[in-house]
Formats: sequence, C-alpha cells, structure tokens
Amino acid sequence: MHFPIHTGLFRRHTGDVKAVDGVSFDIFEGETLGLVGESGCGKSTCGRAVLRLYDITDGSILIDGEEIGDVPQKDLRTKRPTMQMVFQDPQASLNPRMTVQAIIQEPLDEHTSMSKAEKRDKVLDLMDQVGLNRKFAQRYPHAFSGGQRQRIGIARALALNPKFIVCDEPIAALDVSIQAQVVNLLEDLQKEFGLTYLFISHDLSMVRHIATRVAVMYLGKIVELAPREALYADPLHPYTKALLSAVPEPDPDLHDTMDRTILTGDVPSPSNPPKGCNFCTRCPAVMDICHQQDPEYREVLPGRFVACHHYANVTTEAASAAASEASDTQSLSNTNTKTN
Amino acid sequence: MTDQSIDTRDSDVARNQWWDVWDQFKTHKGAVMGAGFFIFIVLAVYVGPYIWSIDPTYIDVRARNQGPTWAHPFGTDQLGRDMLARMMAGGQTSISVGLTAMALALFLGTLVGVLAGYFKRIDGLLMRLTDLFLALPLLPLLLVMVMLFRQPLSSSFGPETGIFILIVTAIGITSWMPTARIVRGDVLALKEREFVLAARSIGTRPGRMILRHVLPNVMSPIMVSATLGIATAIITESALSFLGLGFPPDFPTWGRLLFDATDFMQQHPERVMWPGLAISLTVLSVNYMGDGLRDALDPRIRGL
Amino acid sequence: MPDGAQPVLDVRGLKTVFKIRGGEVHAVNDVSFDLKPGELLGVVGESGSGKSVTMMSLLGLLPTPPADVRGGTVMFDGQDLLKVDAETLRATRGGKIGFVFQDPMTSLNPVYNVGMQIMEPLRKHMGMSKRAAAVRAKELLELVGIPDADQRLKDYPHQFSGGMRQRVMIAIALACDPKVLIADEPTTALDVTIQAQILELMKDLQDRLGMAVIWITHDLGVVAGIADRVVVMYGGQIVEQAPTRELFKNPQHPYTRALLKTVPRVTGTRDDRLEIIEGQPPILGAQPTACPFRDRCDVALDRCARENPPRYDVGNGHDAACFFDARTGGPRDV
Amino acid sequence: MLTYTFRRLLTAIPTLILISLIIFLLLDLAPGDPTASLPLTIPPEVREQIRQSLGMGEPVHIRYLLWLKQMIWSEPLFYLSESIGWIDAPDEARLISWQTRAPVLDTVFERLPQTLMVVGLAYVVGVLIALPIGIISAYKQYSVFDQAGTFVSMIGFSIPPFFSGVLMIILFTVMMPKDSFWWFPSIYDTTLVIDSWEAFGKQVRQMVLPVMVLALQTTAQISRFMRASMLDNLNQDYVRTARAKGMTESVVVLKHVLRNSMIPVVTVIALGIPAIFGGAIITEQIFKVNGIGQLLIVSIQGSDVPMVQTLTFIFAVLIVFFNLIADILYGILDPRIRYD
Amino acid sequence: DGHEGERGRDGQLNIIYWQAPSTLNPYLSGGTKEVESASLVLESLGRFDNTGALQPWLAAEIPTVENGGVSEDLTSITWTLKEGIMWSDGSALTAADAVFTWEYCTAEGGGCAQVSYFDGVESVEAVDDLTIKITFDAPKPFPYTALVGSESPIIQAAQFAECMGAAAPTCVDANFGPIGTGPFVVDDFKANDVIQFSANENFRTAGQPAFSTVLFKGGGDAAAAARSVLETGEFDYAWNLQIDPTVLADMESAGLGTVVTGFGTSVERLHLNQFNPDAALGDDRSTAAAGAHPFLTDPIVGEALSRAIDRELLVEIGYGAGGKATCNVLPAPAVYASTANDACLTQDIALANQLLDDAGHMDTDGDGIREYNGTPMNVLYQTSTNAVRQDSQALIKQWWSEIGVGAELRNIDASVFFGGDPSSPDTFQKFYADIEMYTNNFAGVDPEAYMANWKCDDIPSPESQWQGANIQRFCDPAYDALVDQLATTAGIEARAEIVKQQNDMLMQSYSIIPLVHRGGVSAHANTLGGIEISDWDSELWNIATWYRMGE
Ligand SMILES: Nc1ncnc2c1ncn2[C@@H]1O[C@H](COP(=O)(O)OP(=O)(O)OP(=O)(O)O)[C@@H](O)[C@H]1O
Ligand SMILES: Nc1ncnc2c1ncn2[C@@H]1O[C@H](COP(=O)(O)OP(=O)(O)OP(=O)(O)O)[C@@H](O)[C@H]1O
Ligand SMILES: [Mg+2]
Ligand SMILES: [Mg+2]
Repeated sequence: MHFPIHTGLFRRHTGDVKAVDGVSFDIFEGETLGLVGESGCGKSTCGRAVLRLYDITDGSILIDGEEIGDVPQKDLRTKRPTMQMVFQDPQASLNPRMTVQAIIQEPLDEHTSMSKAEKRDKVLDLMDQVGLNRKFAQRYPHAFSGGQRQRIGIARALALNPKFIVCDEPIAALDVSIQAQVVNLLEDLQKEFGLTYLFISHDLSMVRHIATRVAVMYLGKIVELAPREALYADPLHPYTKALLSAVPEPDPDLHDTMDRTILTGDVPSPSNPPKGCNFCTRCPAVMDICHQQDPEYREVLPGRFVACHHYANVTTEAASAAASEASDTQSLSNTNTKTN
Repeated sequence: MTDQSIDTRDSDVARNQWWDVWDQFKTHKGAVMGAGFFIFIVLAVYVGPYIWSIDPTYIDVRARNQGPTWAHPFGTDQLGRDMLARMMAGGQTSISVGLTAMALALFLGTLVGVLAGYFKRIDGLLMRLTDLFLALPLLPLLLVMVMLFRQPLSSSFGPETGIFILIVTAIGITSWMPTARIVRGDVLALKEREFVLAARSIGTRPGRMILRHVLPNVMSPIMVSATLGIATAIITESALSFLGLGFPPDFPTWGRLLFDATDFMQQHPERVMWPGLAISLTVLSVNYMGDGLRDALDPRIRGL
Repeated sequence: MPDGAQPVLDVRGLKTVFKIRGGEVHAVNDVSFDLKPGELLGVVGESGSGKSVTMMSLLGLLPTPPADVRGGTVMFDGQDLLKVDAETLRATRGGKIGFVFQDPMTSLNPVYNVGMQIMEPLRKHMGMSKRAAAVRAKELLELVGIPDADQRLKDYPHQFSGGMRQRVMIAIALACDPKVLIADEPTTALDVTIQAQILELMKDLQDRLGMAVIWITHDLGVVAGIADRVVVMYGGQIVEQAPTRELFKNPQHPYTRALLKTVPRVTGTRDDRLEIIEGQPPILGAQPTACPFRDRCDVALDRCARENPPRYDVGNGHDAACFFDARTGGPRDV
Repeated sequence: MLTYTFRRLLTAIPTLILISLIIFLLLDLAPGDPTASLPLTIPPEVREQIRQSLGMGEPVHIRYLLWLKQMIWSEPLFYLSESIGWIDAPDEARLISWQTRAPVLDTVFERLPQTLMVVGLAYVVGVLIALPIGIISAYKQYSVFDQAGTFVSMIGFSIPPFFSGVLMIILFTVMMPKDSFWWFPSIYDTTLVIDSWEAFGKQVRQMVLPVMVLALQTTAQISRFMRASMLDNLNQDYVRTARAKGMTESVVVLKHVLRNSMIPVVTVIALGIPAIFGGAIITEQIFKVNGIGQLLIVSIQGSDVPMVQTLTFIFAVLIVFFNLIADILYGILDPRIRYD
Repeated sequence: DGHEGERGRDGQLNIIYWQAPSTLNPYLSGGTKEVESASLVLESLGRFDNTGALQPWLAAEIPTVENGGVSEDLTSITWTLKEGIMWSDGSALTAADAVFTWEYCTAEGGGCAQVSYFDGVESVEAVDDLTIKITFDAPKPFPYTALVGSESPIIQAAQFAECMGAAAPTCVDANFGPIGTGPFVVDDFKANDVIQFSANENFRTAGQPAFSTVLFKGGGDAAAAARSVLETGEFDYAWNLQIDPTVLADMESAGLGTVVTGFGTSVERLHLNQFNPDAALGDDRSTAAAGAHPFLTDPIVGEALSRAIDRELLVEIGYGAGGKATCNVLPAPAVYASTANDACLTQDIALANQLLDDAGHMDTDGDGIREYNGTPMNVLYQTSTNAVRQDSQALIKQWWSEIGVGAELRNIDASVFFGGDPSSPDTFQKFYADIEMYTNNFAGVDPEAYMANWKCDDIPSPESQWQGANIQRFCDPAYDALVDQLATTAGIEARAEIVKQQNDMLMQSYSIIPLVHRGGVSAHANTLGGIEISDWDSELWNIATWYRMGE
C-alpha cells in the first residue's frame, strides 16, 4: 500500500509513502492475530487495506480463498458483510449526528431488506449482546462514555454476522479501567460467534492477553510473526526485544531488575526509508550488511517468521506446514510484493 | 450517566432531534430574540397587508410627503403612497430575495463543495470552476447579467417575477463560491474521520453516505453561510437598485425605498429610518439566529 | 531523600470548580499533598479524575472563567501561590516551577521556531541577552538529547517528531533551573520505545539537577519505574498516598487494588480473563458528601453513602481514604 | 515555495484567458449600444457611421482575438517602449475606448492612483481598526465590549454605503458650519496636487468621509473574522504553555495568539482587496472620487465594451494576483505549510 | 460690483456636471456634456442666445438675404470672420480652419457625430482669409446649421490635420485638449472625471473671462451636485438637476444658490401607436402589415386620454421649475408656438368620460374597463427606466383608470430603449407597445427637420432597419404636403405659419400627446453673476462674461 507523493511544477509522481510494503501473513479461522508496532508504522493502513478500504498498490488478498485484491469497489459491497471493522477512536468513528439506533441499523439498511420493526428488534438484540442498555437507543454518541461508545461500534460491526473483524486499536483511546471491559467483550463474542480477529494495537500487554499469534511491524514491514507465547518468551528480532523491554512494568521490584534496551533515535520517515534494513538506524545489534541489504522475511523456526540478517543462516524446516493449513482452513492473506 | 427513562418504543427520531435543537436554541438569548424579531418581520410583511390593506401603489396626491399620522403611521411618499404599505410590500420582495438567493447560493455551494470534496476525480475540475467564479469580478458580472437578461426575463415572466428571478439568480450564482470552498474543506476533513471510514466498511453507497454522514456534519458552516447570505443578498439587491439595475423604480423593495429616501433625508428623515432600520434589524436578527442555530445544531454543545 | 525535610511545595485543601451552563463541575475537592526536595512524586488516576486540573490550579493556569479555585493554600517559597500578585506568579511560572504538558503535538506554538520558544523564558526570567540565551538554549537541547542542536534551534515544531517535541517541552521547562517540575502525562501520547527514552532522560536529569518532580500519568507501569512516592486520585480527590514500593505491595484503597489488577502484563503469567472495574466514573456535579467510588466498590459499606472518608494514616508514610480497612478486612473504627 | 508560486502563476494564465473570453462573450450578448446615450437629435445614419468607426461591425471572435493580442502583446510593449527608449512602439493601433476614443489603459492608469489612495487607505484604516476590536472582543468574550462590538459591526455590515455616505455628507458637510474643524468636503478633488503641507491637509480632509464610509464596512467584516480566529486560538494548548513559561498576558496574546490567529485572517484580508475595488463603486460614486469603480459604471452605462472588458479583466487579474499573495503570505506566516 | 476689470480677476470657477465629459471633441461624441464642456474652448460662427436669437460670434455679422450674405436662391451662405481673432496658441483663425472643420467631419470613417449639421452642404470654401462660403446642393431656407451653434464649432486645422477619418481616435491629445478661440484653454483633461481650464491669454475681448481658472468636475448624481451648489457651496454651478422639486426647493432655501431654468424645445410626450402592436402578430406588429391600432387611431380616444391627465401635477411632482405643462409638441421658440390646443392644460376627467360615453365606448362587461367595439381598452404603456417617468406613469395610469382605460406599465433600461439595436424588441423605434413616453427635441432653433419627422415615409419599419423618426406611425398626405412647402419657404413669419399648422395637425390627430415642456434645470451660486442660461445652445455659451459678485 503506497501513498503517492507528487512534487514539482507539473505535479510529477516523484515518490511514495511506503506505508505498508511487502507484508504477507495468514489468519486462520477463529484465531486472533495481533498486530503491534509503533505509531505510524503502518498498522492501520495494513488493516484497512485488508478490508479494501484503500485500493492496494500491489499484491493479493484472499478471503475464504476468494481474491478481493483487485475487485472494483462497487463489487466489493456484497463482500462487506463478511468482513467488518472496529475503530480506534470510539468518538470519531460514530457519526455525532446519528442516534445509536441509526448507527447500529445502518449496515442493516444497506444490506438487508428487513422491515422497520425487524431492524429495530435486531438493533436492540445487538445492544443486549454488547451490553448496552436498550433504553439508550435514541441517544446520541456524545452522551456515552468511551467504553460504551466502543460497544456501539462493536454492535455495528456485528450487525451483519461477519466472520472476520479488523479491530484497529479498539482500546487505545480508552481509560485503563474501561479497556478491560472492551477486551473481555471481544473475547466473549469471539467465543460465542466463532469470530476471527485481526487485532491491531500498540499495547503489547493487551495483545499478549488477547492474541493467538502476534505480528510485529516496523516501518511498513512485518519484522517478526510468531505464536504469542513464543514471541513474548523469546523474541527473536532486535526490534521486538526492544519493544518488549520498553513496556513499563507495573511492579517496582520487577521493574528494577529488568534489563532494558532503550533505543536511541527516531523512526525514519516512511517516504524515505533507510537503505538496507528499515531498522538499521536504531538497531542495537546492527551489522554492516544491515546497511546494505534488506533482510528476507522468512520462517526461521516452525511458525516463526523473522526478517533479520541475524537469522540469515538458520536453516528453515520448510514452511510447508503453515501453507497446507492455510489451504484447508479459512485463510486470509495480504501480500504486497512491491518493494522498491 | 444517569438513566433517564426515555421512551424507546416508537419515538420519531427526527422530531426528537429537532426538539433537542429547540431546547438548546432556547438557551441562547440573542438567538431567541433574533428569531422572534425575524418571525415578527416575516409576519408583518406577509400577513401585515391583510390587516393594513392600503394598496401600496395607490396614489393619493393630496396626501403627499406627509409625516407619520394616524392615517399613515409611517407617513407617505412623494406621490402620496402609504409608506407602511410600501414597507410591507418592499419587505416581501427583500426578504424573498434574501431567502431565495441565499437558498440558491447554499444549494449550489453545498452541491459543488460536497461533490468536490467527496469525489476525488472531479475535485480538480470543480475547484478550478470555483476559482474561475471567484476570479470573475462579481459586481461587474452582476451588472452585465442584469443588463443582459432583464428584458427577456421580464417579457416571459412579467416584469416583477422576471426581475425577481434574475436578481435572485444573479446573486445566487455569484455568491456560492465561499460556501463551496468551506464545505469542500470540511468534507475533505470529514472523509478522514473514522465514522466515514466505518460507513465505507459497511458498504454504504455514496448517495446515502453524503446524505447521512457528510451533509449533517457540514451543517454548521452552511448555517453560518446561510445567515450571512441572507444579509448580503438583501444588501446586494439594494446596491443594484442604487446603480439603477435592480427592480424598476416603481417596484418597492427595502433597498429601493432606502435609496429613494436618501434624497429626502433632510426633509423627511423618518423615510430613511424605516427601511434602514428594517434592513439592519433583519440582518442583525438573522445573524444572531445563525449564531444560536449553529450551537443548537451541534449535538456536542447541545449535550453539555 | 530525608523523610523529614521541609517540603518545597505544600498543597492544602485545594478546591477547584468549573462553572458550566446549568451547573458546576467540582473537579478538585479538598486535595492536599506535599512535595519534598529532590523527590519524584507520581500522580495516577483515571481520565477525568482531576490530575491536570489540580496541577494547573497550583499555578493559576486554568482559564477563569469557567474555572474557579475556591480554596486552599499552595505554599511555595514561603508564599501562598493562590494569593500572590500576578508578577510574582509569573516569575514563579517558568522560572521556579517548570511545566510539561500532556500533548507534545499542540503544546508548542507552531509559528515560532523552537529556539525562540526556549529562549523566551530565559530572557524573561534570567534577564539573559539574546546571545547568552541562544547559547543556553543550545545547551538545553543537548541536555535533553537532541543531536545537532545548533541547527535544530532554527527548526519549527512541525519539523520534529513527537518524542523530540516532548523533549523540547522538557527543555523549555528546565530552562531556568526550576526547583519543581510538573510533568502532566508527558509520555501518554508517545510510543513505548520513545516513552522509554523520555523516562530514562527524566531520571537522568533529575539525578543531575536535583529538582523535585511531579509526574502525572495513568500508567501504573510508568509510576512503578520512576516515582519515589505515589498519589492516587479518583473523582477529584486523593484516595491514597504512599511510597511507590509500599503502594504496589500493599494497596489499601479498593480503587487502587482494582486498578492494579486490571492491567495485563507482558511478563509473568497470563490470566484468562481480565479483571474489570464495573461502572462508570462519577460525575462531579456537586461538593461530594459520599465516597465517590462507592458505586463501583466491592467492599462498600453503608457509611460510604453518607460520608466522604478522610485519609487515614496506615503507617509507612502511607494513607488511604477508605472506611474499609484492608488489613483487618472490616470497617475501620474511628 | 518558488516552484509553488510559479505553478500558481502558470495555472493562472488559462484561468485568466477563459475569464476574458467569458466576459467578452457576455458583453457581446448584452444589449445596449454605445450611441444610446447620445441625444435623440443625432440621426440614425450618423449613429450607424459612429458604430462602424468603432469597429462594431466586426464579428465577435475577430474582436476578441484582437483584444487579446492588444492586451497581452501590443499594450505591454507600448508601455515598455515608453519607459525604455530603445524598444520601438508597436505599429498596431492601441486599444481604444468607445466613449473617450482614447487608449483604454491610459484612462485606467490615470484612475488608479485615486482609487488606490482612497480605497486602499480605507482598507488599511478599516483593518487597523478591526484588528484591535477583534482581539479585544475575543479576549474578553461576552464582555460589554464584545457585545457592543458585535452589534456595531453587524450594523456596519448591514448599512449600505449609499445610505451611510449620504448621512455622512449631511452631518459633516451640510449641517456643519464651513469654518468648523469638523467640516469635510463632500466632493473629492482629483486635481489636487500635493505640493505643500496645506495641500496635504486638504487631501487628508477630502479623504476623511469616503474613507470613513468604506472603512466601516471593512471593519465590520474583518473584526468578525479576527474575533473568531482569536477565539479558536485562545484555547489552544500552546497558549497554556506560554502562560506556564511565565509570559505576561500581553506577550501571550499579542505574540503567541495573534500570529497564529492572523494566518486565516491574512487570507481574508488579501482576498478582500480586489473585492473592495468592486465594492467601492458606490462610495466612489457618492463622493465623486472617480476611480476605476466609477469608470466601470460609466462605461457600462455607455456600453463602452472595450473599457468594460478591460476593467473586468483587470479586476480578474487583481483577484488572481491577490489570491496568490494570500497563499504566499499564508506560507510565510505558517511554517507548517510547505508548498512542495 | 466687480463687473468690469482685468482678465482672471475672480479666481477659480467650480462647475459640476454630474455626468462627466468623456472627450472635448464634440465631433467625436454628440453628448450634451461633451458639447457644453467643449464650448468653453471651441466656438462657432454664430451662437443662439437665451431667447433663441442667433448672435454673431466668430463672424462679424449674421448673413441674411437682406444683407446679401445668403444668396437669393437660398443655395449658399457667405460668412465673414471678425478681424484679429487668434487661436489660444497665438496663431490666427482663418477661413481655412472652417473649411478644414467641414472636411474633418465629413471624412470617411471618422464617425463624426455632428455630420447632420453638414447635411446638404456641397462645399465649404475659403474665399479669402476671413471669408467662408458654404454652398448647398439645394435651396436651404434656414442656412444657419453648419458651423453654427455649440454642436459644430470650428476646430484648428493645424492641430487636427493628422486626425482625419479613421485616424481620429489616435489624436488623443488633440481630442482631450483642443486648441480653441474661446475664453478658456484646457490645462488638463481626465476623461469621465475632471477638466481644468485656465483663461485664454489670447481671448479677443479684453477683461474677459473674469475667472482665471475653471474646475469642471464630473461624477456622482444630480442630488449631490445640487447639494454641492445649494447647500454646501463647494461648487458654483451645477447642471441638469433632475431631482424631486420639493427637495430642490428645500435646498435652494438654504440661501447659497439659485435654481435657474432654460427652456428649449424638449417635450415629454406620449406616442400613441397607430399600428397594431398585438404580440400575436409576431414580426408584423407595429408595422403597416399589422393594420391600424384597434382604438388608438380614433382621435376621440386620444383626446379622452389627453384630457384625463393633470399636466400641472405632473410638473409639480416630477419637474418643478424644470417643466411647464404644454399642449404642443413644438412649444418654442415663441414664434412657432401654437395656442390652438391649450384646452388640454386643465384636467377634465368628466369631459374625458363624456367623450368616450358619447362615442359609445362603454364598459359592457363591468370590469371597469371600457370596450371599444368589443376590444377592451387596455394599453401597454412603456417608457425608459427613470424615477420621474415611473412616477408619471403611475399617476397617469391612475387617471386613466378613472376613465375606464386600463394601463399595464413597463419600463425598459434607457440604453436598450434608446439604443436602436435592430435585434432588440424593446427599442422605442420598434414600439412593441400601445403607448410610449419619452422626451424629444431638436437642436438649434429651426424646426424644419424636426417637423419632417412625421412624414409618412419616416415610419420605422423592418425594411429601414427600424430607422425613422415617425415613432407613433402617423401618416397624413396633407401633412407631407406641408413639410414640402416648408422646405421651400423662406422668412420667419411665413415659416412659422406652416409650422403651427403642422403642430396643430399633429395635436388634433391625438397620435401624440404632449405632457411637459422641459427645460434644463441648473443651479448657480448666488455670488455668480452674468448667467443667462440658454437651452438653444450650450448652457455655458456666455461664460466669458460670467463674473463673481463682490460681497
Ligand atoms: N492518506 C495517506 N497519505 C499519505 N500517507 C499516509 C496516508 N495515511 C497514512 N499515511 C502514512 O502511512 C504511515 C502509516 O500510517 P498508519 O496510520 O497505518 O500507522 P499506524 O501504525 O496505524 O499508526 P497509529 O498507531 O498512530 O495509528 C504513516 O507514516 C502515515 O503518515
Ligand atoms: N474547562 C472545563 N470545563 C468544565 N469541566 C472541566 C473543564 N476542564 C476540566 N473539567 C473537568 O474536570 C475534571 C478533571 O479533569 P482533568 O483534566 O483534571 O482530568 P485528568 O485527571 O487530567 O484526566 P486525563 O488523564 O484525561 O488528562 C473532569 O471531570 C473534566 O470534565
Ligand atoms: Mg493507526
Ligand atoms: Mg489530564
């Protein structure tokens, strides 16, 4: 997913913001894939591209084995009910001039031919499911607390019984005491409806709680993807390590004993990434080759993918397992192979 | 969050919202006074003539140039026509011109603004068009338009309707550009707002998207343009009258009355006062009303 | 840090009210705390609990109206900051007390370059010449770890990343060697890796400059890593206060306990389900006559609905505003 | 910035040509005849001869192309040869007004000084009054000053200049004794040559009334914008930062807030400049300032197509030019704007 | 009272013409404002004084048949210049300049606005330096047109030599600053704005002009101009003050100035269309092909319409000192004025009703409108857009409604109405209405050409591109015969007889209803002396003798 940059007298296309660049992953039915990374690394763009809210520059997206990467927006409409999204900012993602009823009902208006009464009943059901008081149906979003607003967003996403939901930082804007409520709700719903989540967050501790597998992004690329336990216990990529160690530990004792990797410097701009490995400017374990060559993203241990020169000579026991799995379960992949 | 028991059974959404708007509007003292006065003016000019039934064109030569009397509370003009009746007739035209021209400008501005902001493909074209109109010198253009189309229109619609259509159109199509720009800017910003994205992820069609998500959220700038628009239209009409290109001299409008009366300012100061006051107070009241309406239409302010 | 040292800042009974259409918001109610020299005091609490308002009340930074500081004393340098004249107050702000705000993106003036913004307090409070101020500004930028300081002084805020902007804010706050630095959620808007950088920087600076710091945050992790002492706020009041270790080991107030439990961790065992605090934070419509947490409290007593509990000392420099005694598992007897 | 300016200038050219074409066609369609204002005693054959001598017989496109050529080639060349001797003046006839039978541009340049002087000064005065009013009303929002400011500016906005102008004349010229200090002339003397202090005094006095009338309108509008913009900025975080740095209120308001608030206002001010040339038509008429506004009216009434065409074109150029200025100012005031 | 003295003794004279002159060459623009401003500089052989009498100006005397200046067969006139007249640049005025002037105006492609003054002129010759002989191609009973009056002054050959024909517009300096023989010279000319004159050092009369400079300001509107003379005293003389009479009277009462009126031949009149203007007739309307108007050709109807009008009131409301009620289309000069029609001066609605009743044109369907042989007597009544005209329209409409004639009012922008564009349906020549109202007059003092307007073949028609002055489409062979007779009759008395006959004939046809004899209203400061306002020539014709009165 590249955003073009135009400059000069004649608005020539002189470059791209490589917001998401050559990212590949699968999500299996019923699982939660966590996607973490710093702000601006391309998580949201990735999530939105998967749902084709952006037109991707290159690559393919398969849902249920069906390619949607190059389907025109018009024809996508019929696909929308299976894939939904929950947004980062519960305030911003609700139209301030619509009532809760109208907001939750909107997908029904678009995709079903239910009668008014049916729709209303369905909306009230949904409100029950996400734990909103039915009485609030005629209120406006501003009259709700952040957690409640996020519930409205979730109810809207659930209205069409989707299989797959992209949760784009659904808790980032919420207060600590409320975050837990929303995460629990998402987990309950997953159990109840067998939902599949792509859970985007920069809160590593929350991702650890909810995700089955975790992908770590840095500057438009996935640098590591691994099952949850493995990742947290033994991060491979230097960036993942730094990320994990930077999370403040709410226990003074542990905090003092931890040995931390504090990164220096700032994230480079995605419109002008460094030569070689994207992380080479801040990497504590940088090598010469990192400044020359972009490391390959590959499976270094079963189920564990890393893009780092440190693991260049770890032999791979073929990624066949994952591949075969993908073919018989519901899988979703977003491959963006454009690399400049 | 208190649990007020709100009847959810079949409460009509629209009425509900307007009720809230009204509640909020009521708290704005200036706005309520403005609205009250505006309604009073509108009633006075449209209903007034049924009560004060003197024909504004009736000439009573013996009673020319009179000051306020019981028979003619606002006095009479140089032909002995009743000023009160003429004020009411003039107000009908001025207010209709103001409202219609404003509505036209708003419609055009909003249409262009929304389309340009929403559909990227035609954005460039529409914005160049807006720039073009902005770069056209307005008053000269207006003058040329009036010169150009006055006769054909008054011959096909009658002199009064013809010139009304002309002036309203002229003012309307020369003043939609600021609205279009503002609306486009807001739409562009709105498009980045997550709820629009949310609606897209649902698969909402563009038409509904605009009606449901975009338009209601650009209401405030539109409202402000609207209130300013009424005022500008009334004043532009009077400027045209001054330059001899507005309504014909025998057809009263506030601007025309004010212009005619300026010659008599020393002899009959009350004659400039009536239309002058009417224009100023109308503009003032509409502006205050706009202030209040802008607040009232914003659920966030309403909710506080 | 000697326990009995004279506090640099002593706040007693602070009350702040906002007048809004149709009523008042009692954002801060009877807040008292003190700050010892060289100490780093963490202030935690959920959003809207009155942390920022408290700190801004100290320096009269709230717009009046709608804000109204109703009472209390703020002793600093032997003077009550709530009563001093405008000139003294201005000399204190920026000169003796530095302030770092929550949002680095909007807290810098976008149309002036960074150098000018750093030099402003220097010239005002220290009476420096332009040249001297420029030299000092460069030192400050280097101090907060911005490379190429000479060049960057001429840059505008939008040319800096969020983390760097926050460093600039810190540089401004530190410019006049303040005795006290108040940092209002300085890392909330930043990423974990950048946050770690800033925390590191802060600790380092505090060690080197020896000033007292008030650090507001809602992230318990941050507090655990950096603070000497912690104040927990809820509903416009301080509900608990203790040295950091003591607080995490031995939380007394049910809110603090719940808060500690809700937070998932990246280390240790993973719980299947997160603990939650049911309910909503209170609306501070009037002077509280009851415990603000009682609706969400799992150990609420009848008394909590009638009286607002005072802060009870539980030893070890630890106090908590609760009628329920966590150590005995029953009501506190007073 | 430079390429941006250049780009804007380039795009302005087609816009201007299109505008000139539109104006030309409109004027061509317009009824009216340059001989209509002549006395009825002049017989029709003579009128026809006059029309022929004005070149009215030519088809539109010929006249347009001729006009265009004269406007962008011959006339500039002519002025160039006037100022620097070594270029020969072009042979072509110059663009001639139908009314005066004299070169259109000479008349326009003759008119510009008085328009610029009166209208320009009025604008400057208006802006200078408006800014403090806007600033104080915003700083003391809802104070008596603010309310009064709102009221007065609305009145100023709603009173047409033909009314306020005549009112001023009656108050300051008719009713005032002629030897009073407060007596001001109602008729602008364009022949006044400022060669002494006395003449300067006269000039100032004769500008007082028109400037007051025009400035009233400007003040009314700009002060509203200023107030709104100040209000937007007064609540910004950086204002709090400035206060926390211990800055005095005057520094906070006049240095920090003002510059930010000026950014949108500068645009409004710059864009208002061309509008006032047009809008001053009425005031010019009332005080007989005889600037370009009055010239336009006279030419329209006399169906002097070349003059109207040229004047409207000049207005269009002004508008485009000030638009550009506004954009550039915007960039200068606001370092965030980068034009590439 | 300072009447006599040296040249330039009275300082500056301030004149305001609210419509500003666009050029000082009267041959390039026939507008009154241009002609009058130029008359300060350019002079002609003879000028008409305030009584309409011809005064020798640059000529030594007025040539007549009696003094041999006009040939017996009326085909030539010989003028002799006064001796020693100099142009303001010091060169001598000669007959060659007069010849040049004729050549200049009649040159091909120059678009001379005054070319009609040279109609019928076969040649202009310089017999010697001071003698000019003008030869006509046919007998010219009134030969005082070419080079007479303010509209065809003599211009300097030397200055305009390069400006003949199509080159005329290139001589901007000459057009904006003609060299003349008049009392003033142009110092600075700003088109459509202001002119500065100063006294001509070479003016032939010693001690004239009394003023050293003249500021001739243009712009604004009539009310402001009047105010500047009558109320604020900023100006000394203001022209064409067509404003509400009560306002003007009030201003005058301030005591600073005086309103003066000069009556010429302008008459505000109604034309009654003699052809049928019914829109249903399409392009044929108002032409001979449309046939006669259903009722306006009937003099009874015309008379009723005329008698229903209170002309005095029209004057009082719209014209004040600037108008007199009149019943003649030719009310002046006095010798030509008929008295046969003066009955119409008093309004008589009863009589008007009576006339229609007697003729049997009653209101048969009770709608308040009479029917004329079944056609309702509704008229479309148009005029140009102008406040006074609209007031008059409203008044007349009301009076007509009292005699059962309905009027629909319409007004058309003056530039269109008088614009003469053959493609516009709204010109006064096309006359797509039943009745129209405007003012017309003739220049100079001789009505011959003017009275010829109503010849049958002068009716505007599509064939003639709607040109033609017989606007109301009046046609009477007897009238045409009178026109021919006038063209061959010399001698004022004899000519006056014919002209009066023509006037009465027109009046009795009631195809034209005169309303107001209009004069030029001007105002001058009370300190200004010597003003004799003439409507036959430039108002400023005798500005050389104006002076400032002592206190
Ligand atoms: N429409 C756009 N045009 C150009 N660049 C864009 C656009 N949208 C996003 N970007 C850039 O793409 C990069 C990735 O943005 P994205 O929003 O995906 O980041 P993110 O990881 O979701 O960050 P956050 O945690 O702040 O939400 C950023 O550098 C951003 O500036
Ligand atoms: N200008 C204001 N008008 C009315 N109420 C206000 C205003 N500013 C703050 N408040 C209220 O004061 C209370 C305390 O706010 P404060 O900003 O101190 O919270 P906080 O603890 O800093 O929260 P956060 O962590 O979100 O910054 C809140 O309830 C808030 O709604
Ligand atoms: Mg994001
Ligand atoms: Mg805060």
